[in-house]
Amino acid sequence: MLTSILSPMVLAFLLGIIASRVKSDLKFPDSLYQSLTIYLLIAIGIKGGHKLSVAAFSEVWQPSLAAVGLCCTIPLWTYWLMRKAGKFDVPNAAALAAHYGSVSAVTFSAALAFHETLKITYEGFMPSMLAMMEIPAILIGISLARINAPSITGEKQVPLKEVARELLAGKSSLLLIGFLVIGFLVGDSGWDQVAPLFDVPFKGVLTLFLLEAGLVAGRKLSDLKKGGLFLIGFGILFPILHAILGIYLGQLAGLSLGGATILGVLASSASYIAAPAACRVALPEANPSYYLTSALAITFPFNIMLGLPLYHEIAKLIYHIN
Amino acid sequence: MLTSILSPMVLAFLLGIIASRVKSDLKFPDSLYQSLTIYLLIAIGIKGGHKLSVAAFSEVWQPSLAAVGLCCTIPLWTYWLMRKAGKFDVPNAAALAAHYGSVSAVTFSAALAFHETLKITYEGFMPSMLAMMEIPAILIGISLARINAPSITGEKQVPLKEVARELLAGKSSLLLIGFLVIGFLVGDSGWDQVAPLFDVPFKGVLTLFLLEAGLVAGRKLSDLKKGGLFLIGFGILFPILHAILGIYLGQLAGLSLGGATILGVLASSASYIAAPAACRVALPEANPSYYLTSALAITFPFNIMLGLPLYHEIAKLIYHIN
Amino acid sequence: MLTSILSPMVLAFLLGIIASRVKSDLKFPDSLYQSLTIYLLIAIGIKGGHKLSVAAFSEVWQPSLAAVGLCCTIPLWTYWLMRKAGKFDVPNAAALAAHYGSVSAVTFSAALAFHETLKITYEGFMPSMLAMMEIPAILIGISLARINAPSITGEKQVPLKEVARELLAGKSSLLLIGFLVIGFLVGDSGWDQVAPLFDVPFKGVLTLFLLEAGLVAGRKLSDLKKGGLFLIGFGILFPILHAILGIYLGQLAGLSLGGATILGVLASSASYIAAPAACRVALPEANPSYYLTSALAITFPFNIMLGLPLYHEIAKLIYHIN
Amino acid sequence: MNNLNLLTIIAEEALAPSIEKEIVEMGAKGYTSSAVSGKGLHGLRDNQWEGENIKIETIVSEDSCKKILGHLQRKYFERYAMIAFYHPVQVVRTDHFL
Amino acid sequence: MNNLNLLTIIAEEALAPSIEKEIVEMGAKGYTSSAVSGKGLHGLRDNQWEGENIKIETIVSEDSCKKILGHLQRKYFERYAMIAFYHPVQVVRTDHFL
Amino acid sequence: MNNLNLLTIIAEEALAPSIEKEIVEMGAKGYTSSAVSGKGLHGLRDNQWEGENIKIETIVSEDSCKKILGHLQRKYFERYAMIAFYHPVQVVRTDHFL
Ligand SMILES: Nc1ncnc2c1ncn2[C@@H]1O[C@H](COP(=O)(O)O)[C@@H](O)[C@H]1O
Ligand SMILES: Nc1ncnc2c1ncn2[C@@H]1O[C@H](COP(=O)(O)O)[C@@H](O)[C@H]1O
Ligand SMILES: Nc1ncnc2c1ncn2[C@@H]1O[C@H](COP(=O)(O)O)[C@@H](O)[C@H]1O
Ligand code: NA
Ligand code: NA
Ligand code: NA
Repeated sequence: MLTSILSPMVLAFLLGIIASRVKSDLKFPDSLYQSLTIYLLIAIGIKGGHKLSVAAFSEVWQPSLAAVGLCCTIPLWTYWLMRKAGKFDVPNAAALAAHYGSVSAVTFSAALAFHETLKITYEGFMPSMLAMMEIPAILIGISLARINAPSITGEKQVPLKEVARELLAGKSSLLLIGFLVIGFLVGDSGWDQVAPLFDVPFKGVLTLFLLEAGLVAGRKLSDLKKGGLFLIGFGILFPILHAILGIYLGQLAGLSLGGATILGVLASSASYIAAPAACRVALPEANPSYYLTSALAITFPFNIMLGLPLYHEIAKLIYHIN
Repeated sequence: MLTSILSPMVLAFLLGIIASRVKSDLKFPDSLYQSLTIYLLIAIGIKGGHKLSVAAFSEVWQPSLAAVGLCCTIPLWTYWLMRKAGKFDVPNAAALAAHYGSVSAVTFSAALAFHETLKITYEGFMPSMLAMMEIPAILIGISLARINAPSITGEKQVPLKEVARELLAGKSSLLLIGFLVIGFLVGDSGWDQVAPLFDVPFKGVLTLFLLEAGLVAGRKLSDLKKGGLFLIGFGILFPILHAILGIYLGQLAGLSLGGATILGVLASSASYIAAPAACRVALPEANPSYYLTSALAITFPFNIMLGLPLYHEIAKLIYHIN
Repeated sequence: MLTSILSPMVLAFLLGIIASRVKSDLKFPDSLYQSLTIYLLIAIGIKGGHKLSVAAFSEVWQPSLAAVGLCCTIPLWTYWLMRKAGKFDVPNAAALAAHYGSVSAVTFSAALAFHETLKITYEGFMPSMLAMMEIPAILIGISLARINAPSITGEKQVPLKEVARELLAGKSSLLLIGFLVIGFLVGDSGWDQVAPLFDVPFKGVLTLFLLEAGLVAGRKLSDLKKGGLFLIGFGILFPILHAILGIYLGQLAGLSLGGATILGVLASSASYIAAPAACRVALPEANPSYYLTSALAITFPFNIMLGLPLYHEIAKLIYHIN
Repeated sequence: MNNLNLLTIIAEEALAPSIEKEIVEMGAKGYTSSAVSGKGLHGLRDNQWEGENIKIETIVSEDSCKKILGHLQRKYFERYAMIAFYHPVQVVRTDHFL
Repeated sequence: MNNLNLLTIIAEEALAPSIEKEIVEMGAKGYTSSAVSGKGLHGLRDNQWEGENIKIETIVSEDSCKKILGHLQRKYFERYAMIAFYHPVQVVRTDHFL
Repeated sequence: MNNLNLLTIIAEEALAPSIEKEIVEMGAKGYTSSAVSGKGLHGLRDNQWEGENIKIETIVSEDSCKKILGHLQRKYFERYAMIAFYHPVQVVRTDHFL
């Protein structure tokens, strides 16, 4: 527990929140943020691909099914709940569904770091789960909006095929999938060439990125009231629910304790790179101070600070380990 | 001596000066400069905090007193001298006092590198001295201007409380202090996670930063005449004086030869990140081509090229070592 | 062969091409591109200088002659061929001569990586060849345009002396030559201080840079038709010719198999950092979609993917090794 | 005769590619773009997480100006963070823009 | 009736937060900011060491324009590196700016 | 009396140093520059490989404006990717610019 709170990443995130609360002039240049994002996606992808190359297909296909199953169903009930219980309008409910169905590469990285710190092993191919789970939910979320509010039409509406193309060609999935393949192909000698940049300093770069994430999350805190208690409750309870589901499915799919926990983290995490970008274009009617606030200022902090250790305990229960 | 002149950092700084003298189109993008600054401050802070966590309070409090004493008194006589001998007006004298009372994180880093190259040990908690010494002098300098030229009033004047808040929340002290705390808290396991990014390549990054510093210093050289001989003399003699004072106090405070030398370097160094930023806002009447030229184009080059070895020799005298 | 195609660098380049063909929104911030360029030039320079410091003058002077000879003659026959066979006008022929006479630091780096992967030794001072070969050809190319089209005159014309100064003071030669000298001076202790940044992660950074190169090359592909078949043929055959020449001269100059191959790569490579920048200013009449397309979208990809292994085989023939 | 306007469009950065394509189709001979941040009815847009803005400036004839504005209103205005404004300018080579 | 001006303020970048806050208080419905470098009576401002400038553009009514300019003059002009200028512009949705 | 124009020059970024030097020599009291990308008769200029553009804005008297434009036309226009345009602006301290 403490080990995860007192990790440099979490503390850097907290410092970022503090900085923005005390109105610090600390600001990451846009291009640094973009560069760090590119780095993280490449690093996750190439390492995952390298690990995947040494994994047997038999180990991978079941977890993959579980992952796809999760990211295709989560948006459905999320949308339903948002409409019914949350009283959100169609675009906002759909945007939230897209965000929570998709995944957060940074939360994922924090989960890997968490497990490595606790010396808990996990399947090396988990990054491919991350890659698989990113896009489907976003497409489902946007489709839900199209089906339930077909009002806007004609040239105004971005065709779904176009949205799909943009998502697949989008920065995050392109780098993630592209470098999964590269990591898969280059073998050990290739991996050794890039590891000094993409593996060794990874946790340090993640710390830097979380500082920036904290800066933005801190500013979003003031939007919390707009979202209201419901959003806060949702942003904490739903991730827990999804995590339990993910861990359980992970066990069914034959993942190790670590792997299942990480699948749970993926299920519980909400996207804030791919999904917001897609929603701004395809669902402009949705209000960022709902989906971004809940994803970045509620779910993300909860997951990396309390979620990780909590899900780990839950996993131990499910795996009957104490 | 030669080892310090022929260090990659110093040579990169010289190359930067040459580049700007030959009107090279070499320019660091703003965001690279900002990213390097963020990196250096975090790296200094987190390593210092980590070292501090293994130091006993008994070793730290006396040097801390010395450090605070230095940065609170230096601006006083600097201001006095600038007014009397330098014939500077109030704002410019105050700005110079703020700059020379405060400290330079880069000169500090160069001093650490210098000592490590010579295999001279120093107290690991010195970065906390750097953090303590940054802000007080700037506040004192600005207050001096307020007291001695209360002319500007009303909404025009930024309230001193606000200035203090902005300085504490300011990028450099926030990162320095924040990561001192983080480094203090994370322990060895946390440190090992970030060391590959924030410790291992540190000297290389410093080399890069000094190249950029040289580019700017080279351009400021042409402003030297504006400053005149007095400024040049002041920019060299005062740092030496402050260094001797710092080393001497360091010895009294029980620091090792290396630690005392570094305290001397801190005393002699002039700020060119926090102080100029603060003065531009709170002392706009002060002319940058005085304070920035002397800090960046006179004192800084002198310190990293000749100052370090000189102060080291002085320290050996004071410590009766030959 | 496969080892070179399946290297992370080449695959990243291919991914970049794919990304731009599928209209991905992946874009490197300008400042990241500039920062990577600065990094590569410094890294190549300082390492080369360090190696040079341990080399005997007797080994270096003959290869140097060969290098200078190559980069001074290549532009002559390139210009001639472009005018006669290519039917290009004076400015475009001159620009192509400048680009193919000069060298590509990135192709050079890929060649080093290629040899290290195959565990083939090469002379450590090769980067000094790179530095020597960059500028002369550009000056010759521009002079050819001046001589053969003296039309534009008066203040409109940038004086050749000015062009030369700008090239020497230009980012790439200044960093390359400057850090060659620095690397030469700092000795082992200095080198050890910067190696963790400028040597260890080098191949990873190169991978990143090639991803960006692929993004641009992919966009240029659509300009290929403008260039036409002639340009494609030229962009592949001429480099091969130059490579053979370079390898042969390298052998005469007493270089090892690896060194000669790298000299061949230098001869065959076309500049796309220094030369385009110079031509935009000094030869604005030349059309970038000729010189940049052939250098970046034809010759560069050919060299790093097929050229390197091909030149290696050719070298083995010339050196009677099988 | 032919008056030229400098038409400025400030919009959600993600729209840049399509807007740039469309204004050229509608007669603009060129455009100049730069990344900006800002604040408006859609709130603060000053970081990459929430998205920033693109500023697209194009010198066009009055007709093209009207045409482009009409198109922008139909396609984007009511849905996206976006504004547009224009004013007449004197240029050096009028034909360059027509 | 209501003419709109595009008011442009170029100032020491450190002043951005306060200026942006104040112009909104004085009636601006929004603004657009970008980092610029420049040269003027206070000398060259083109690097982060000596500080660069922020360019703040806001479309405002003539009254707000006057009000903001008056405020800037009182609070900043004589002390800081700063200029301001304005000219009338045609906008698409006037109400967006009032 | 003295009308002031805002003269905007958009050109190949490599020309920035010389243009900035020259406009000051021709009477401009200052200028503001920013990096931009764009498209025009010379094609797309939106990446560092092919080069991008600089946008130089200067507030000058009508005479200086004419003088600068004449110079730019003679020295650069026919050879470089470049445009220039201007329009009158109201400023706060006229003398600041003369
Ligand atoms: N009154 C204004 N003056 C200048 N820029 C504005 C103004 N209102 C909006 N903007 C810009 O247009 C973008 C979108 O505006 P809005 O749709 O009102 O949020 C904002 O982020 C600003 O960059
Ligand atoms: N005549 C001018 N034209 C355009 N921008 C100017 C002009 N004068 C000053 N500036 C800008 O305003 C900033 C501050 O001006 P100053 O207070 O004169 O130093 C400068 O750094 C420039 O960015
Ligand atoms: N009609 C236009 N409107 C706005 N900017 C333009 C226009 N035409 C050209 N430009 C800008 O001026 C640069 C050079 O123009 P050109 O010489 O036509 O290629 C382009 O890259 C654009 O940034
Ligand atoms: Na999820
Ligand atoms: Na000091
Ligand atoms: Na060549």
